[in-house]
Amino acid sequence: MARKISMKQAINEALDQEMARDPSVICMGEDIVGGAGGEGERDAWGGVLGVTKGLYAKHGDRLMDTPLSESAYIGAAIGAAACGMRPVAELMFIDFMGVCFDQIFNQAAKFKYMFGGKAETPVVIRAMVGAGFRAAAQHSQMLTPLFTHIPGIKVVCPSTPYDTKGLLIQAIRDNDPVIFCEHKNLYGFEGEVPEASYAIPFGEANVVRDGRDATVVAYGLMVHRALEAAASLAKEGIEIEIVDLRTLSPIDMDTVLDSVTKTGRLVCVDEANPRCSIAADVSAQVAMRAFGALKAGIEMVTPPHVPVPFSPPLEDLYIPSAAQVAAAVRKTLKGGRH
Amino acid sequence: MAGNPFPLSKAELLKAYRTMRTIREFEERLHVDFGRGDIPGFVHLYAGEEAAAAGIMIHLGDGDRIASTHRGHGHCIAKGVDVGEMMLEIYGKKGGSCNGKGGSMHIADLSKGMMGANGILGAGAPLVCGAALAAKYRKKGEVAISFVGDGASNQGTFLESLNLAAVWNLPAIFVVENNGYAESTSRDYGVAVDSYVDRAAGFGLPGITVDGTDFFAVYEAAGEIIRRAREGGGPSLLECKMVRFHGHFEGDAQTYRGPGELDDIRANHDCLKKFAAQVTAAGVISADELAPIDREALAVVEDAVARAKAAPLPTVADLTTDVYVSY
Amino acid sequence: MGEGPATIGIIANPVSARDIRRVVANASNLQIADRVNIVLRVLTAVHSLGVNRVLMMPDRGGIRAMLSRHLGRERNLHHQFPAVEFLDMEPISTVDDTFQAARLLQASGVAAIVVLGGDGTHRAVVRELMNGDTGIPIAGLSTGTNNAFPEMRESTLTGMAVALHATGMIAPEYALAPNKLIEVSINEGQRHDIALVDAVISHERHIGARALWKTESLHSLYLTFADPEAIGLSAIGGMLQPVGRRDPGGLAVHLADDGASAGVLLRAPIAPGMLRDVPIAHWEPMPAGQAFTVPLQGGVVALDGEREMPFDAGDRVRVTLRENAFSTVDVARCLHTAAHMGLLRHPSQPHRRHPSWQATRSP
Amino acid sequence: MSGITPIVMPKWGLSMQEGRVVEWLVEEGARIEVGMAILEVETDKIANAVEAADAGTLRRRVAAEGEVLPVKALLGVMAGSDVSDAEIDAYVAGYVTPVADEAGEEAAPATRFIEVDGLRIRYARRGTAEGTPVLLIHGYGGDLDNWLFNIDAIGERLPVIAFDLPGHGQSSVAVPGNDVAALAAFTGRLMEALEVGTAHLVGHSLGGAIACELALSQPGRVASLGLIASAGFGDEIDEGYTRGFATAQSKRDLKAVMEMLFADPAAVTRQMLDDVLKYKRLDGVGELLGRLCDGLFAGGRQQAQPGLRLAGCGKPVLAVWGREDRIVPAAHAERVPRPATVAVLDGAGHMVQMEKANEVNRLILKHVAG
Repeated sequence: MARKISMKQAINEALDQEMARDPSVICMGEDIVGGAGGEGERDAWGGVLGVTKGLYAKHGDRLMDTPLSESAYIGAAIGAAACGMRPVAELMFIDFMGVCFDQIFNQAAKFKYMFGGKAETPVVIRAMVGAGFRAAAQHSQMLTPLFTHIPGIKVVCPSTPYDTKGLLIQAIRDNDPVIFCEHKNLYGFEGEVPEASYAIPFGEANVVRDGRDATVVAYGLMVHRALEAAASLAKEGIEIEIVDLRTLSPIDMDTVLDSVTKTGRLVCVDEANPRCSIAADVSAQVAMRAFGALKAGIEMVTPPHVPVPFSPPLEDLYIPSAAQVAAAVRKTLKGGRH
Repeated sequence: MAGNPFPLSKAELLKAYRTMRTIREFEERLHVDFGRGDIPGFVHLYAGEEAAAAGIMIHLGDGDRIASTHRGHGHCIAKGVDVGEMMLEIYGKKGGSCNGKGGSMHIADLSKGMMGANGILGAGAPLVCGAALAAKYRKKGEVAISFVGDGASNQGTFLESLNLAAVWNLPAIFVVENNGYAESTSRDYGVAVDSYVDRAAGFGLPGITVDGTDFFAVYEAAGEIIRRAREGGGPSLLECKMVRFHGHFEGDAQTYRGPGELDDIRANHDCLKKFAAQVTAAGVISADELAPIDREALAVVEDAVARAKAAPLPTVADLTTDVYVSY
Repeated sequence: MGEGPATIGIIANPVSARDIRRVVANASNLQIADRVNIVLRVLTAVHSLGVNRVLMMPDRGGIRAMLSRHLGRERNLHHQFPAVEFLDMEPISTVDDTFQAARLLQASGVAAIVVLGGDGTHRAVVRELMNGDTGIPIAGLSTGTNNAFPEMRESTLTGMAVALHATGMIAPEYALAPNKLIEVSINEGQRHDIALVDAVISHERHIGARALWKTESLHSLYLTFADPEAIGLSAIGGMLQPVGRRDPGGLAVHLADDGASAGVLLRAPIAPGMLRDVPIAHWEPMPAGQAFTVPLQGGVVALDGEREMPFDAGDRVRVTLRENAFSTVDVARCLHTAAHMGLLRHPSQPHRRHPSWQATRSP
Repeated sequence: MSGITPIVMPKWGLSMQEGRVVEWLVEEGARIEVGMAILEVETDKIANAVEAADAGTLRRRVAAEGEVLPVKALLGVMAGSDVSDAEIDAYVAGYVTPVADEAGEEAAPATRFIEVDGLRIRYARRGTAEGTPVLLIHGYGGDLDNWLFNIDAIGERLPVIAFDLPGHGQSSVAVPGNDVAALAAFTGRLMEALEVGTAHLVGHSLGGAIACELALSQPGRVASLGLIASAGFGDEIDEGYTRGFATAQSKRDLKAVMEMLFADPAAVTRQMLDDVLKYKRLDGVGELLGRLCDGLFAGGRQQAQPGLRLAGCGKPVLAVWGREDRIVPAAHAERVPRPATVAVLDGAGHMVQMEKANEVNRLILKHVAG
């Protein structure tokens, strides 16, 4: 009990338990085992950051290394899903989505609707998201809004090891295609995770902190930035309520609206670029559906609308900080109609 | 005439003919109805190419999967998708194969192993790798076949899939339906090496080129390729050289064709005529035995059209079903 | 010849070596790019030795398109080639293309036809040439599955030999060699065809994917020559009783229904990558001009490896060997003659990198 | 510093590490009697009043409202009028929150596991070393944390054992049967495994019915019965709760169900919901609760009423209800066979042991003291 593991271990455990539970679960991706075809160690890598390390020993050929061929293997995962398997494909970095996007948004996302409800595509595509790794513009993006724009795809971005395990298990059991976004800066983040298997339903935001003064909506790493901001704001007597969206499609607007109705103020924090972002989407929904409850203008905290820069000081400036979140909260508290 | 020289029984030959004739009647009727403005959207007709669909699909069961192209009606019919439901779908009606949500370019019936016509050229190849992977795990000897046109064979998805199928030794088969034109662009312009067998060879896959207008040539080559895949021999490619009776899509005036080309195609390269000539010449089936099939195929299509025209349209209630809807 | 521009024809089959034997027996596939390279080497060779015009069969199989692109590039690089003209015909991607091309080349009076293909392609060219009776020789390059008829040779050398003949540098009596063929006639010429290497009678009665590779269906073989070094069904004869390409007469081999009734069980390389035990009943010489009647009630005649002529019970199938039926360029003899006569020696001309050769009549 | 009595942050339950001072309920200078609510403290699980253990005068509020402080931190000072303000200042200044003491207590894990009949059962032992132990049995869907306000208070006098029933809390997701008799038999075997001969059984809701059944079937194991909002005294039970608890998937649905447990719905905190959801999401729990619900409460009726057979069992019986119990009606208190001590407490619902922890603890301690 009260066992603490990292988010990385939580992913590994979720995959392990689901593969043990359901023989139709298979994993594929570039180097998810590592060392295929070489003369050295098999399971040499277990994924580029070692997330799947050790699973090969337990589940053997149900983990398949793929050629560097994202269109083909992501498409193959989708095709296998349409034929009764539950594949979990790892795309390494979400930035690589560009080369296999057709398979995701024209194929996986559409099958169920386009075929009149007669097809299911229970595929999970895991990908690392987020900046902070000094990995520059093509390995650091938070592309979640690209996927939330597309009906038929579910999009998940957890912030804790507990949520990660439960949401990944749900993603595997879910009959829709799921883009599972893993923030690479949270891989080492530890938290209490039950050893037993459990699923967290999609579309249920998590209120991670109660507060009366303002609502901060965030997901992924930004939840932690919001918590940091909350600690400093509390010293000023400002209590913010933090809503961790957890799943971006489906999105739990009810919890957001309940909170805004209580606090009257909203700050949306998003690591995605601001245009048409999750923050913009939530802001629009709240403005539309809870305008009467708002006591001040909505604030958004996002990176600037630029690619992720490489140089460390620039990248640090790019990622929304706790100070920016706190400043936005103070701003919304100063403004207002009441 | 003593005996049947073909590797199929008379009943199988009649079935193959019925399949091809049904496709032909279906497509020719769509050609007319589309011209009259009865059908919404785009349709791409398979007429002229029937021997490939029939010659390949006759080897398959419902557990074998196929992924089709935008020109998918023939594949659907040959794979056993209900003609009436297909017509409803093409007319955008309730009760269609996809309840009116897919249309001509997206007819699918997974219960028949038909993974969908596809509006994205070359998209079926990776899906078929997945279907073949699933078949490999199931260990029931099932295969999966990707159909692709000569144009879409230039897509990266197709080429990547040849590689993936080869390295995973999948029971996957790639059929290139080479009708000579990618939309209006000749393969001479758009394909650097106009040989799909060569492309397969580049990935270490065996490939065969057959006359796609000859049912028996397709039948035999496909039979060997499919048997090989079922027994663990891995992927292969089959190029069917064929002809397209109609334009890329309905409404295409086909001004890119040479003079007399279409007349020659219809006169000398009609796979149904060839089939009929072969089986009657061999004395296995008489013209009198084929005629009722022609009438029945026509009747089936006419009935499907009548039902499709009379069927109700989807309603607003159907707009938001069959997909999860967030907020 | 020798007066005016020397012209040759090329028929390059884009779909030879594409049949079902790729799948059943790991047969090779010669890629279009390689076929185009072979043609380019022939073009280079014939141009170097004075041929400045080449007529080519157009195709819809990729050779014309790629060759045109490559010639454009080569010209950009200032490499020298003869004028290449594609015949005025609309290719339809069947054997009819080869027939039509051979007909047009014959009419245009080319000095020789270089053929890229296997036994089947060469058969088609010769069949058409037989109709015209112009005596135009062919020079074969192996790009097929079974290549018993065309020799395995570097195409540059074949091109040189063709040019030596076409420009008249070597006279026909030295440059050309006579060849045998087998005539097949059904119902006294009602249907008629030829084979360059083998006419094989099979119990199968449909054409299907054309290639013949199932030995259990074989009934009998009629061979113009039987070379133990050859691949294909003629290898059965080659392993029983070799008969040379230039030897008089051919060989008829009759197969037994099964191993039990066979006099001999012969293991032979009947296709690339495929050795089979063939039950042999008996074999006999096939003198020229003597018709053999096929004693089978219904089947198919495969000509040079491909099922071509189905026949029913009651059809009368007769097979006859003909000698001196058509000419081929004898590449080995041409090159040896050129060496012996010093035909390729010339005075040093440092200011001209590509001497244009004047045709020189050979002794 | 004679005459100075500290008021400290209480430790409610096994996992409490800190609490937030919500509101002072007594002015400085006011006279305080034993049992009087002095201030309200909120943990991440629940809010409750800190009651006076001793009588005296509140001389100093040390903790400010809203302040978050660790367990045993100084909240206030009681003293007689003979103690000067300077002495109190010095006391406050010199007070050190006893972390060392806590560390010693935490050195042993708060809970342990034991395997019984192939099931892994979580339990906690607290309290004194000597005396007849008190065995706390929670109800349907609950776990040992249901006793968080009771376990340490009872432990002041006697050894206490609390456990998670099979299929509950962190015990194995499996049950020995879907009826009261099977659960009672299992509880008996658990006592044997824990080497507990005879115990005072204190059961809440379903746990009460289990205790009754055990007292009837294995009277030797039972010293006395403490029955809190107990099942087993009639067939009424709120099916909206029993079924709703089994089926609720979302926090929203669960909140509505959980609020039925308390007289004051505000007692249901976010953390409480999160904890219950964590349990309910474990693979198999939803189905298990459904089966248990079908077995125990088929047709929305309690299937076993062992309490009605207690007459003449010879065991001392204490029965406590919250008057606003919406799950098992407080009217069932009247059906408890006499002789018995019966109390119906105002301002409390089904979770009376949480909502009126101090009163319930006093009743239990008096009951077990005989």
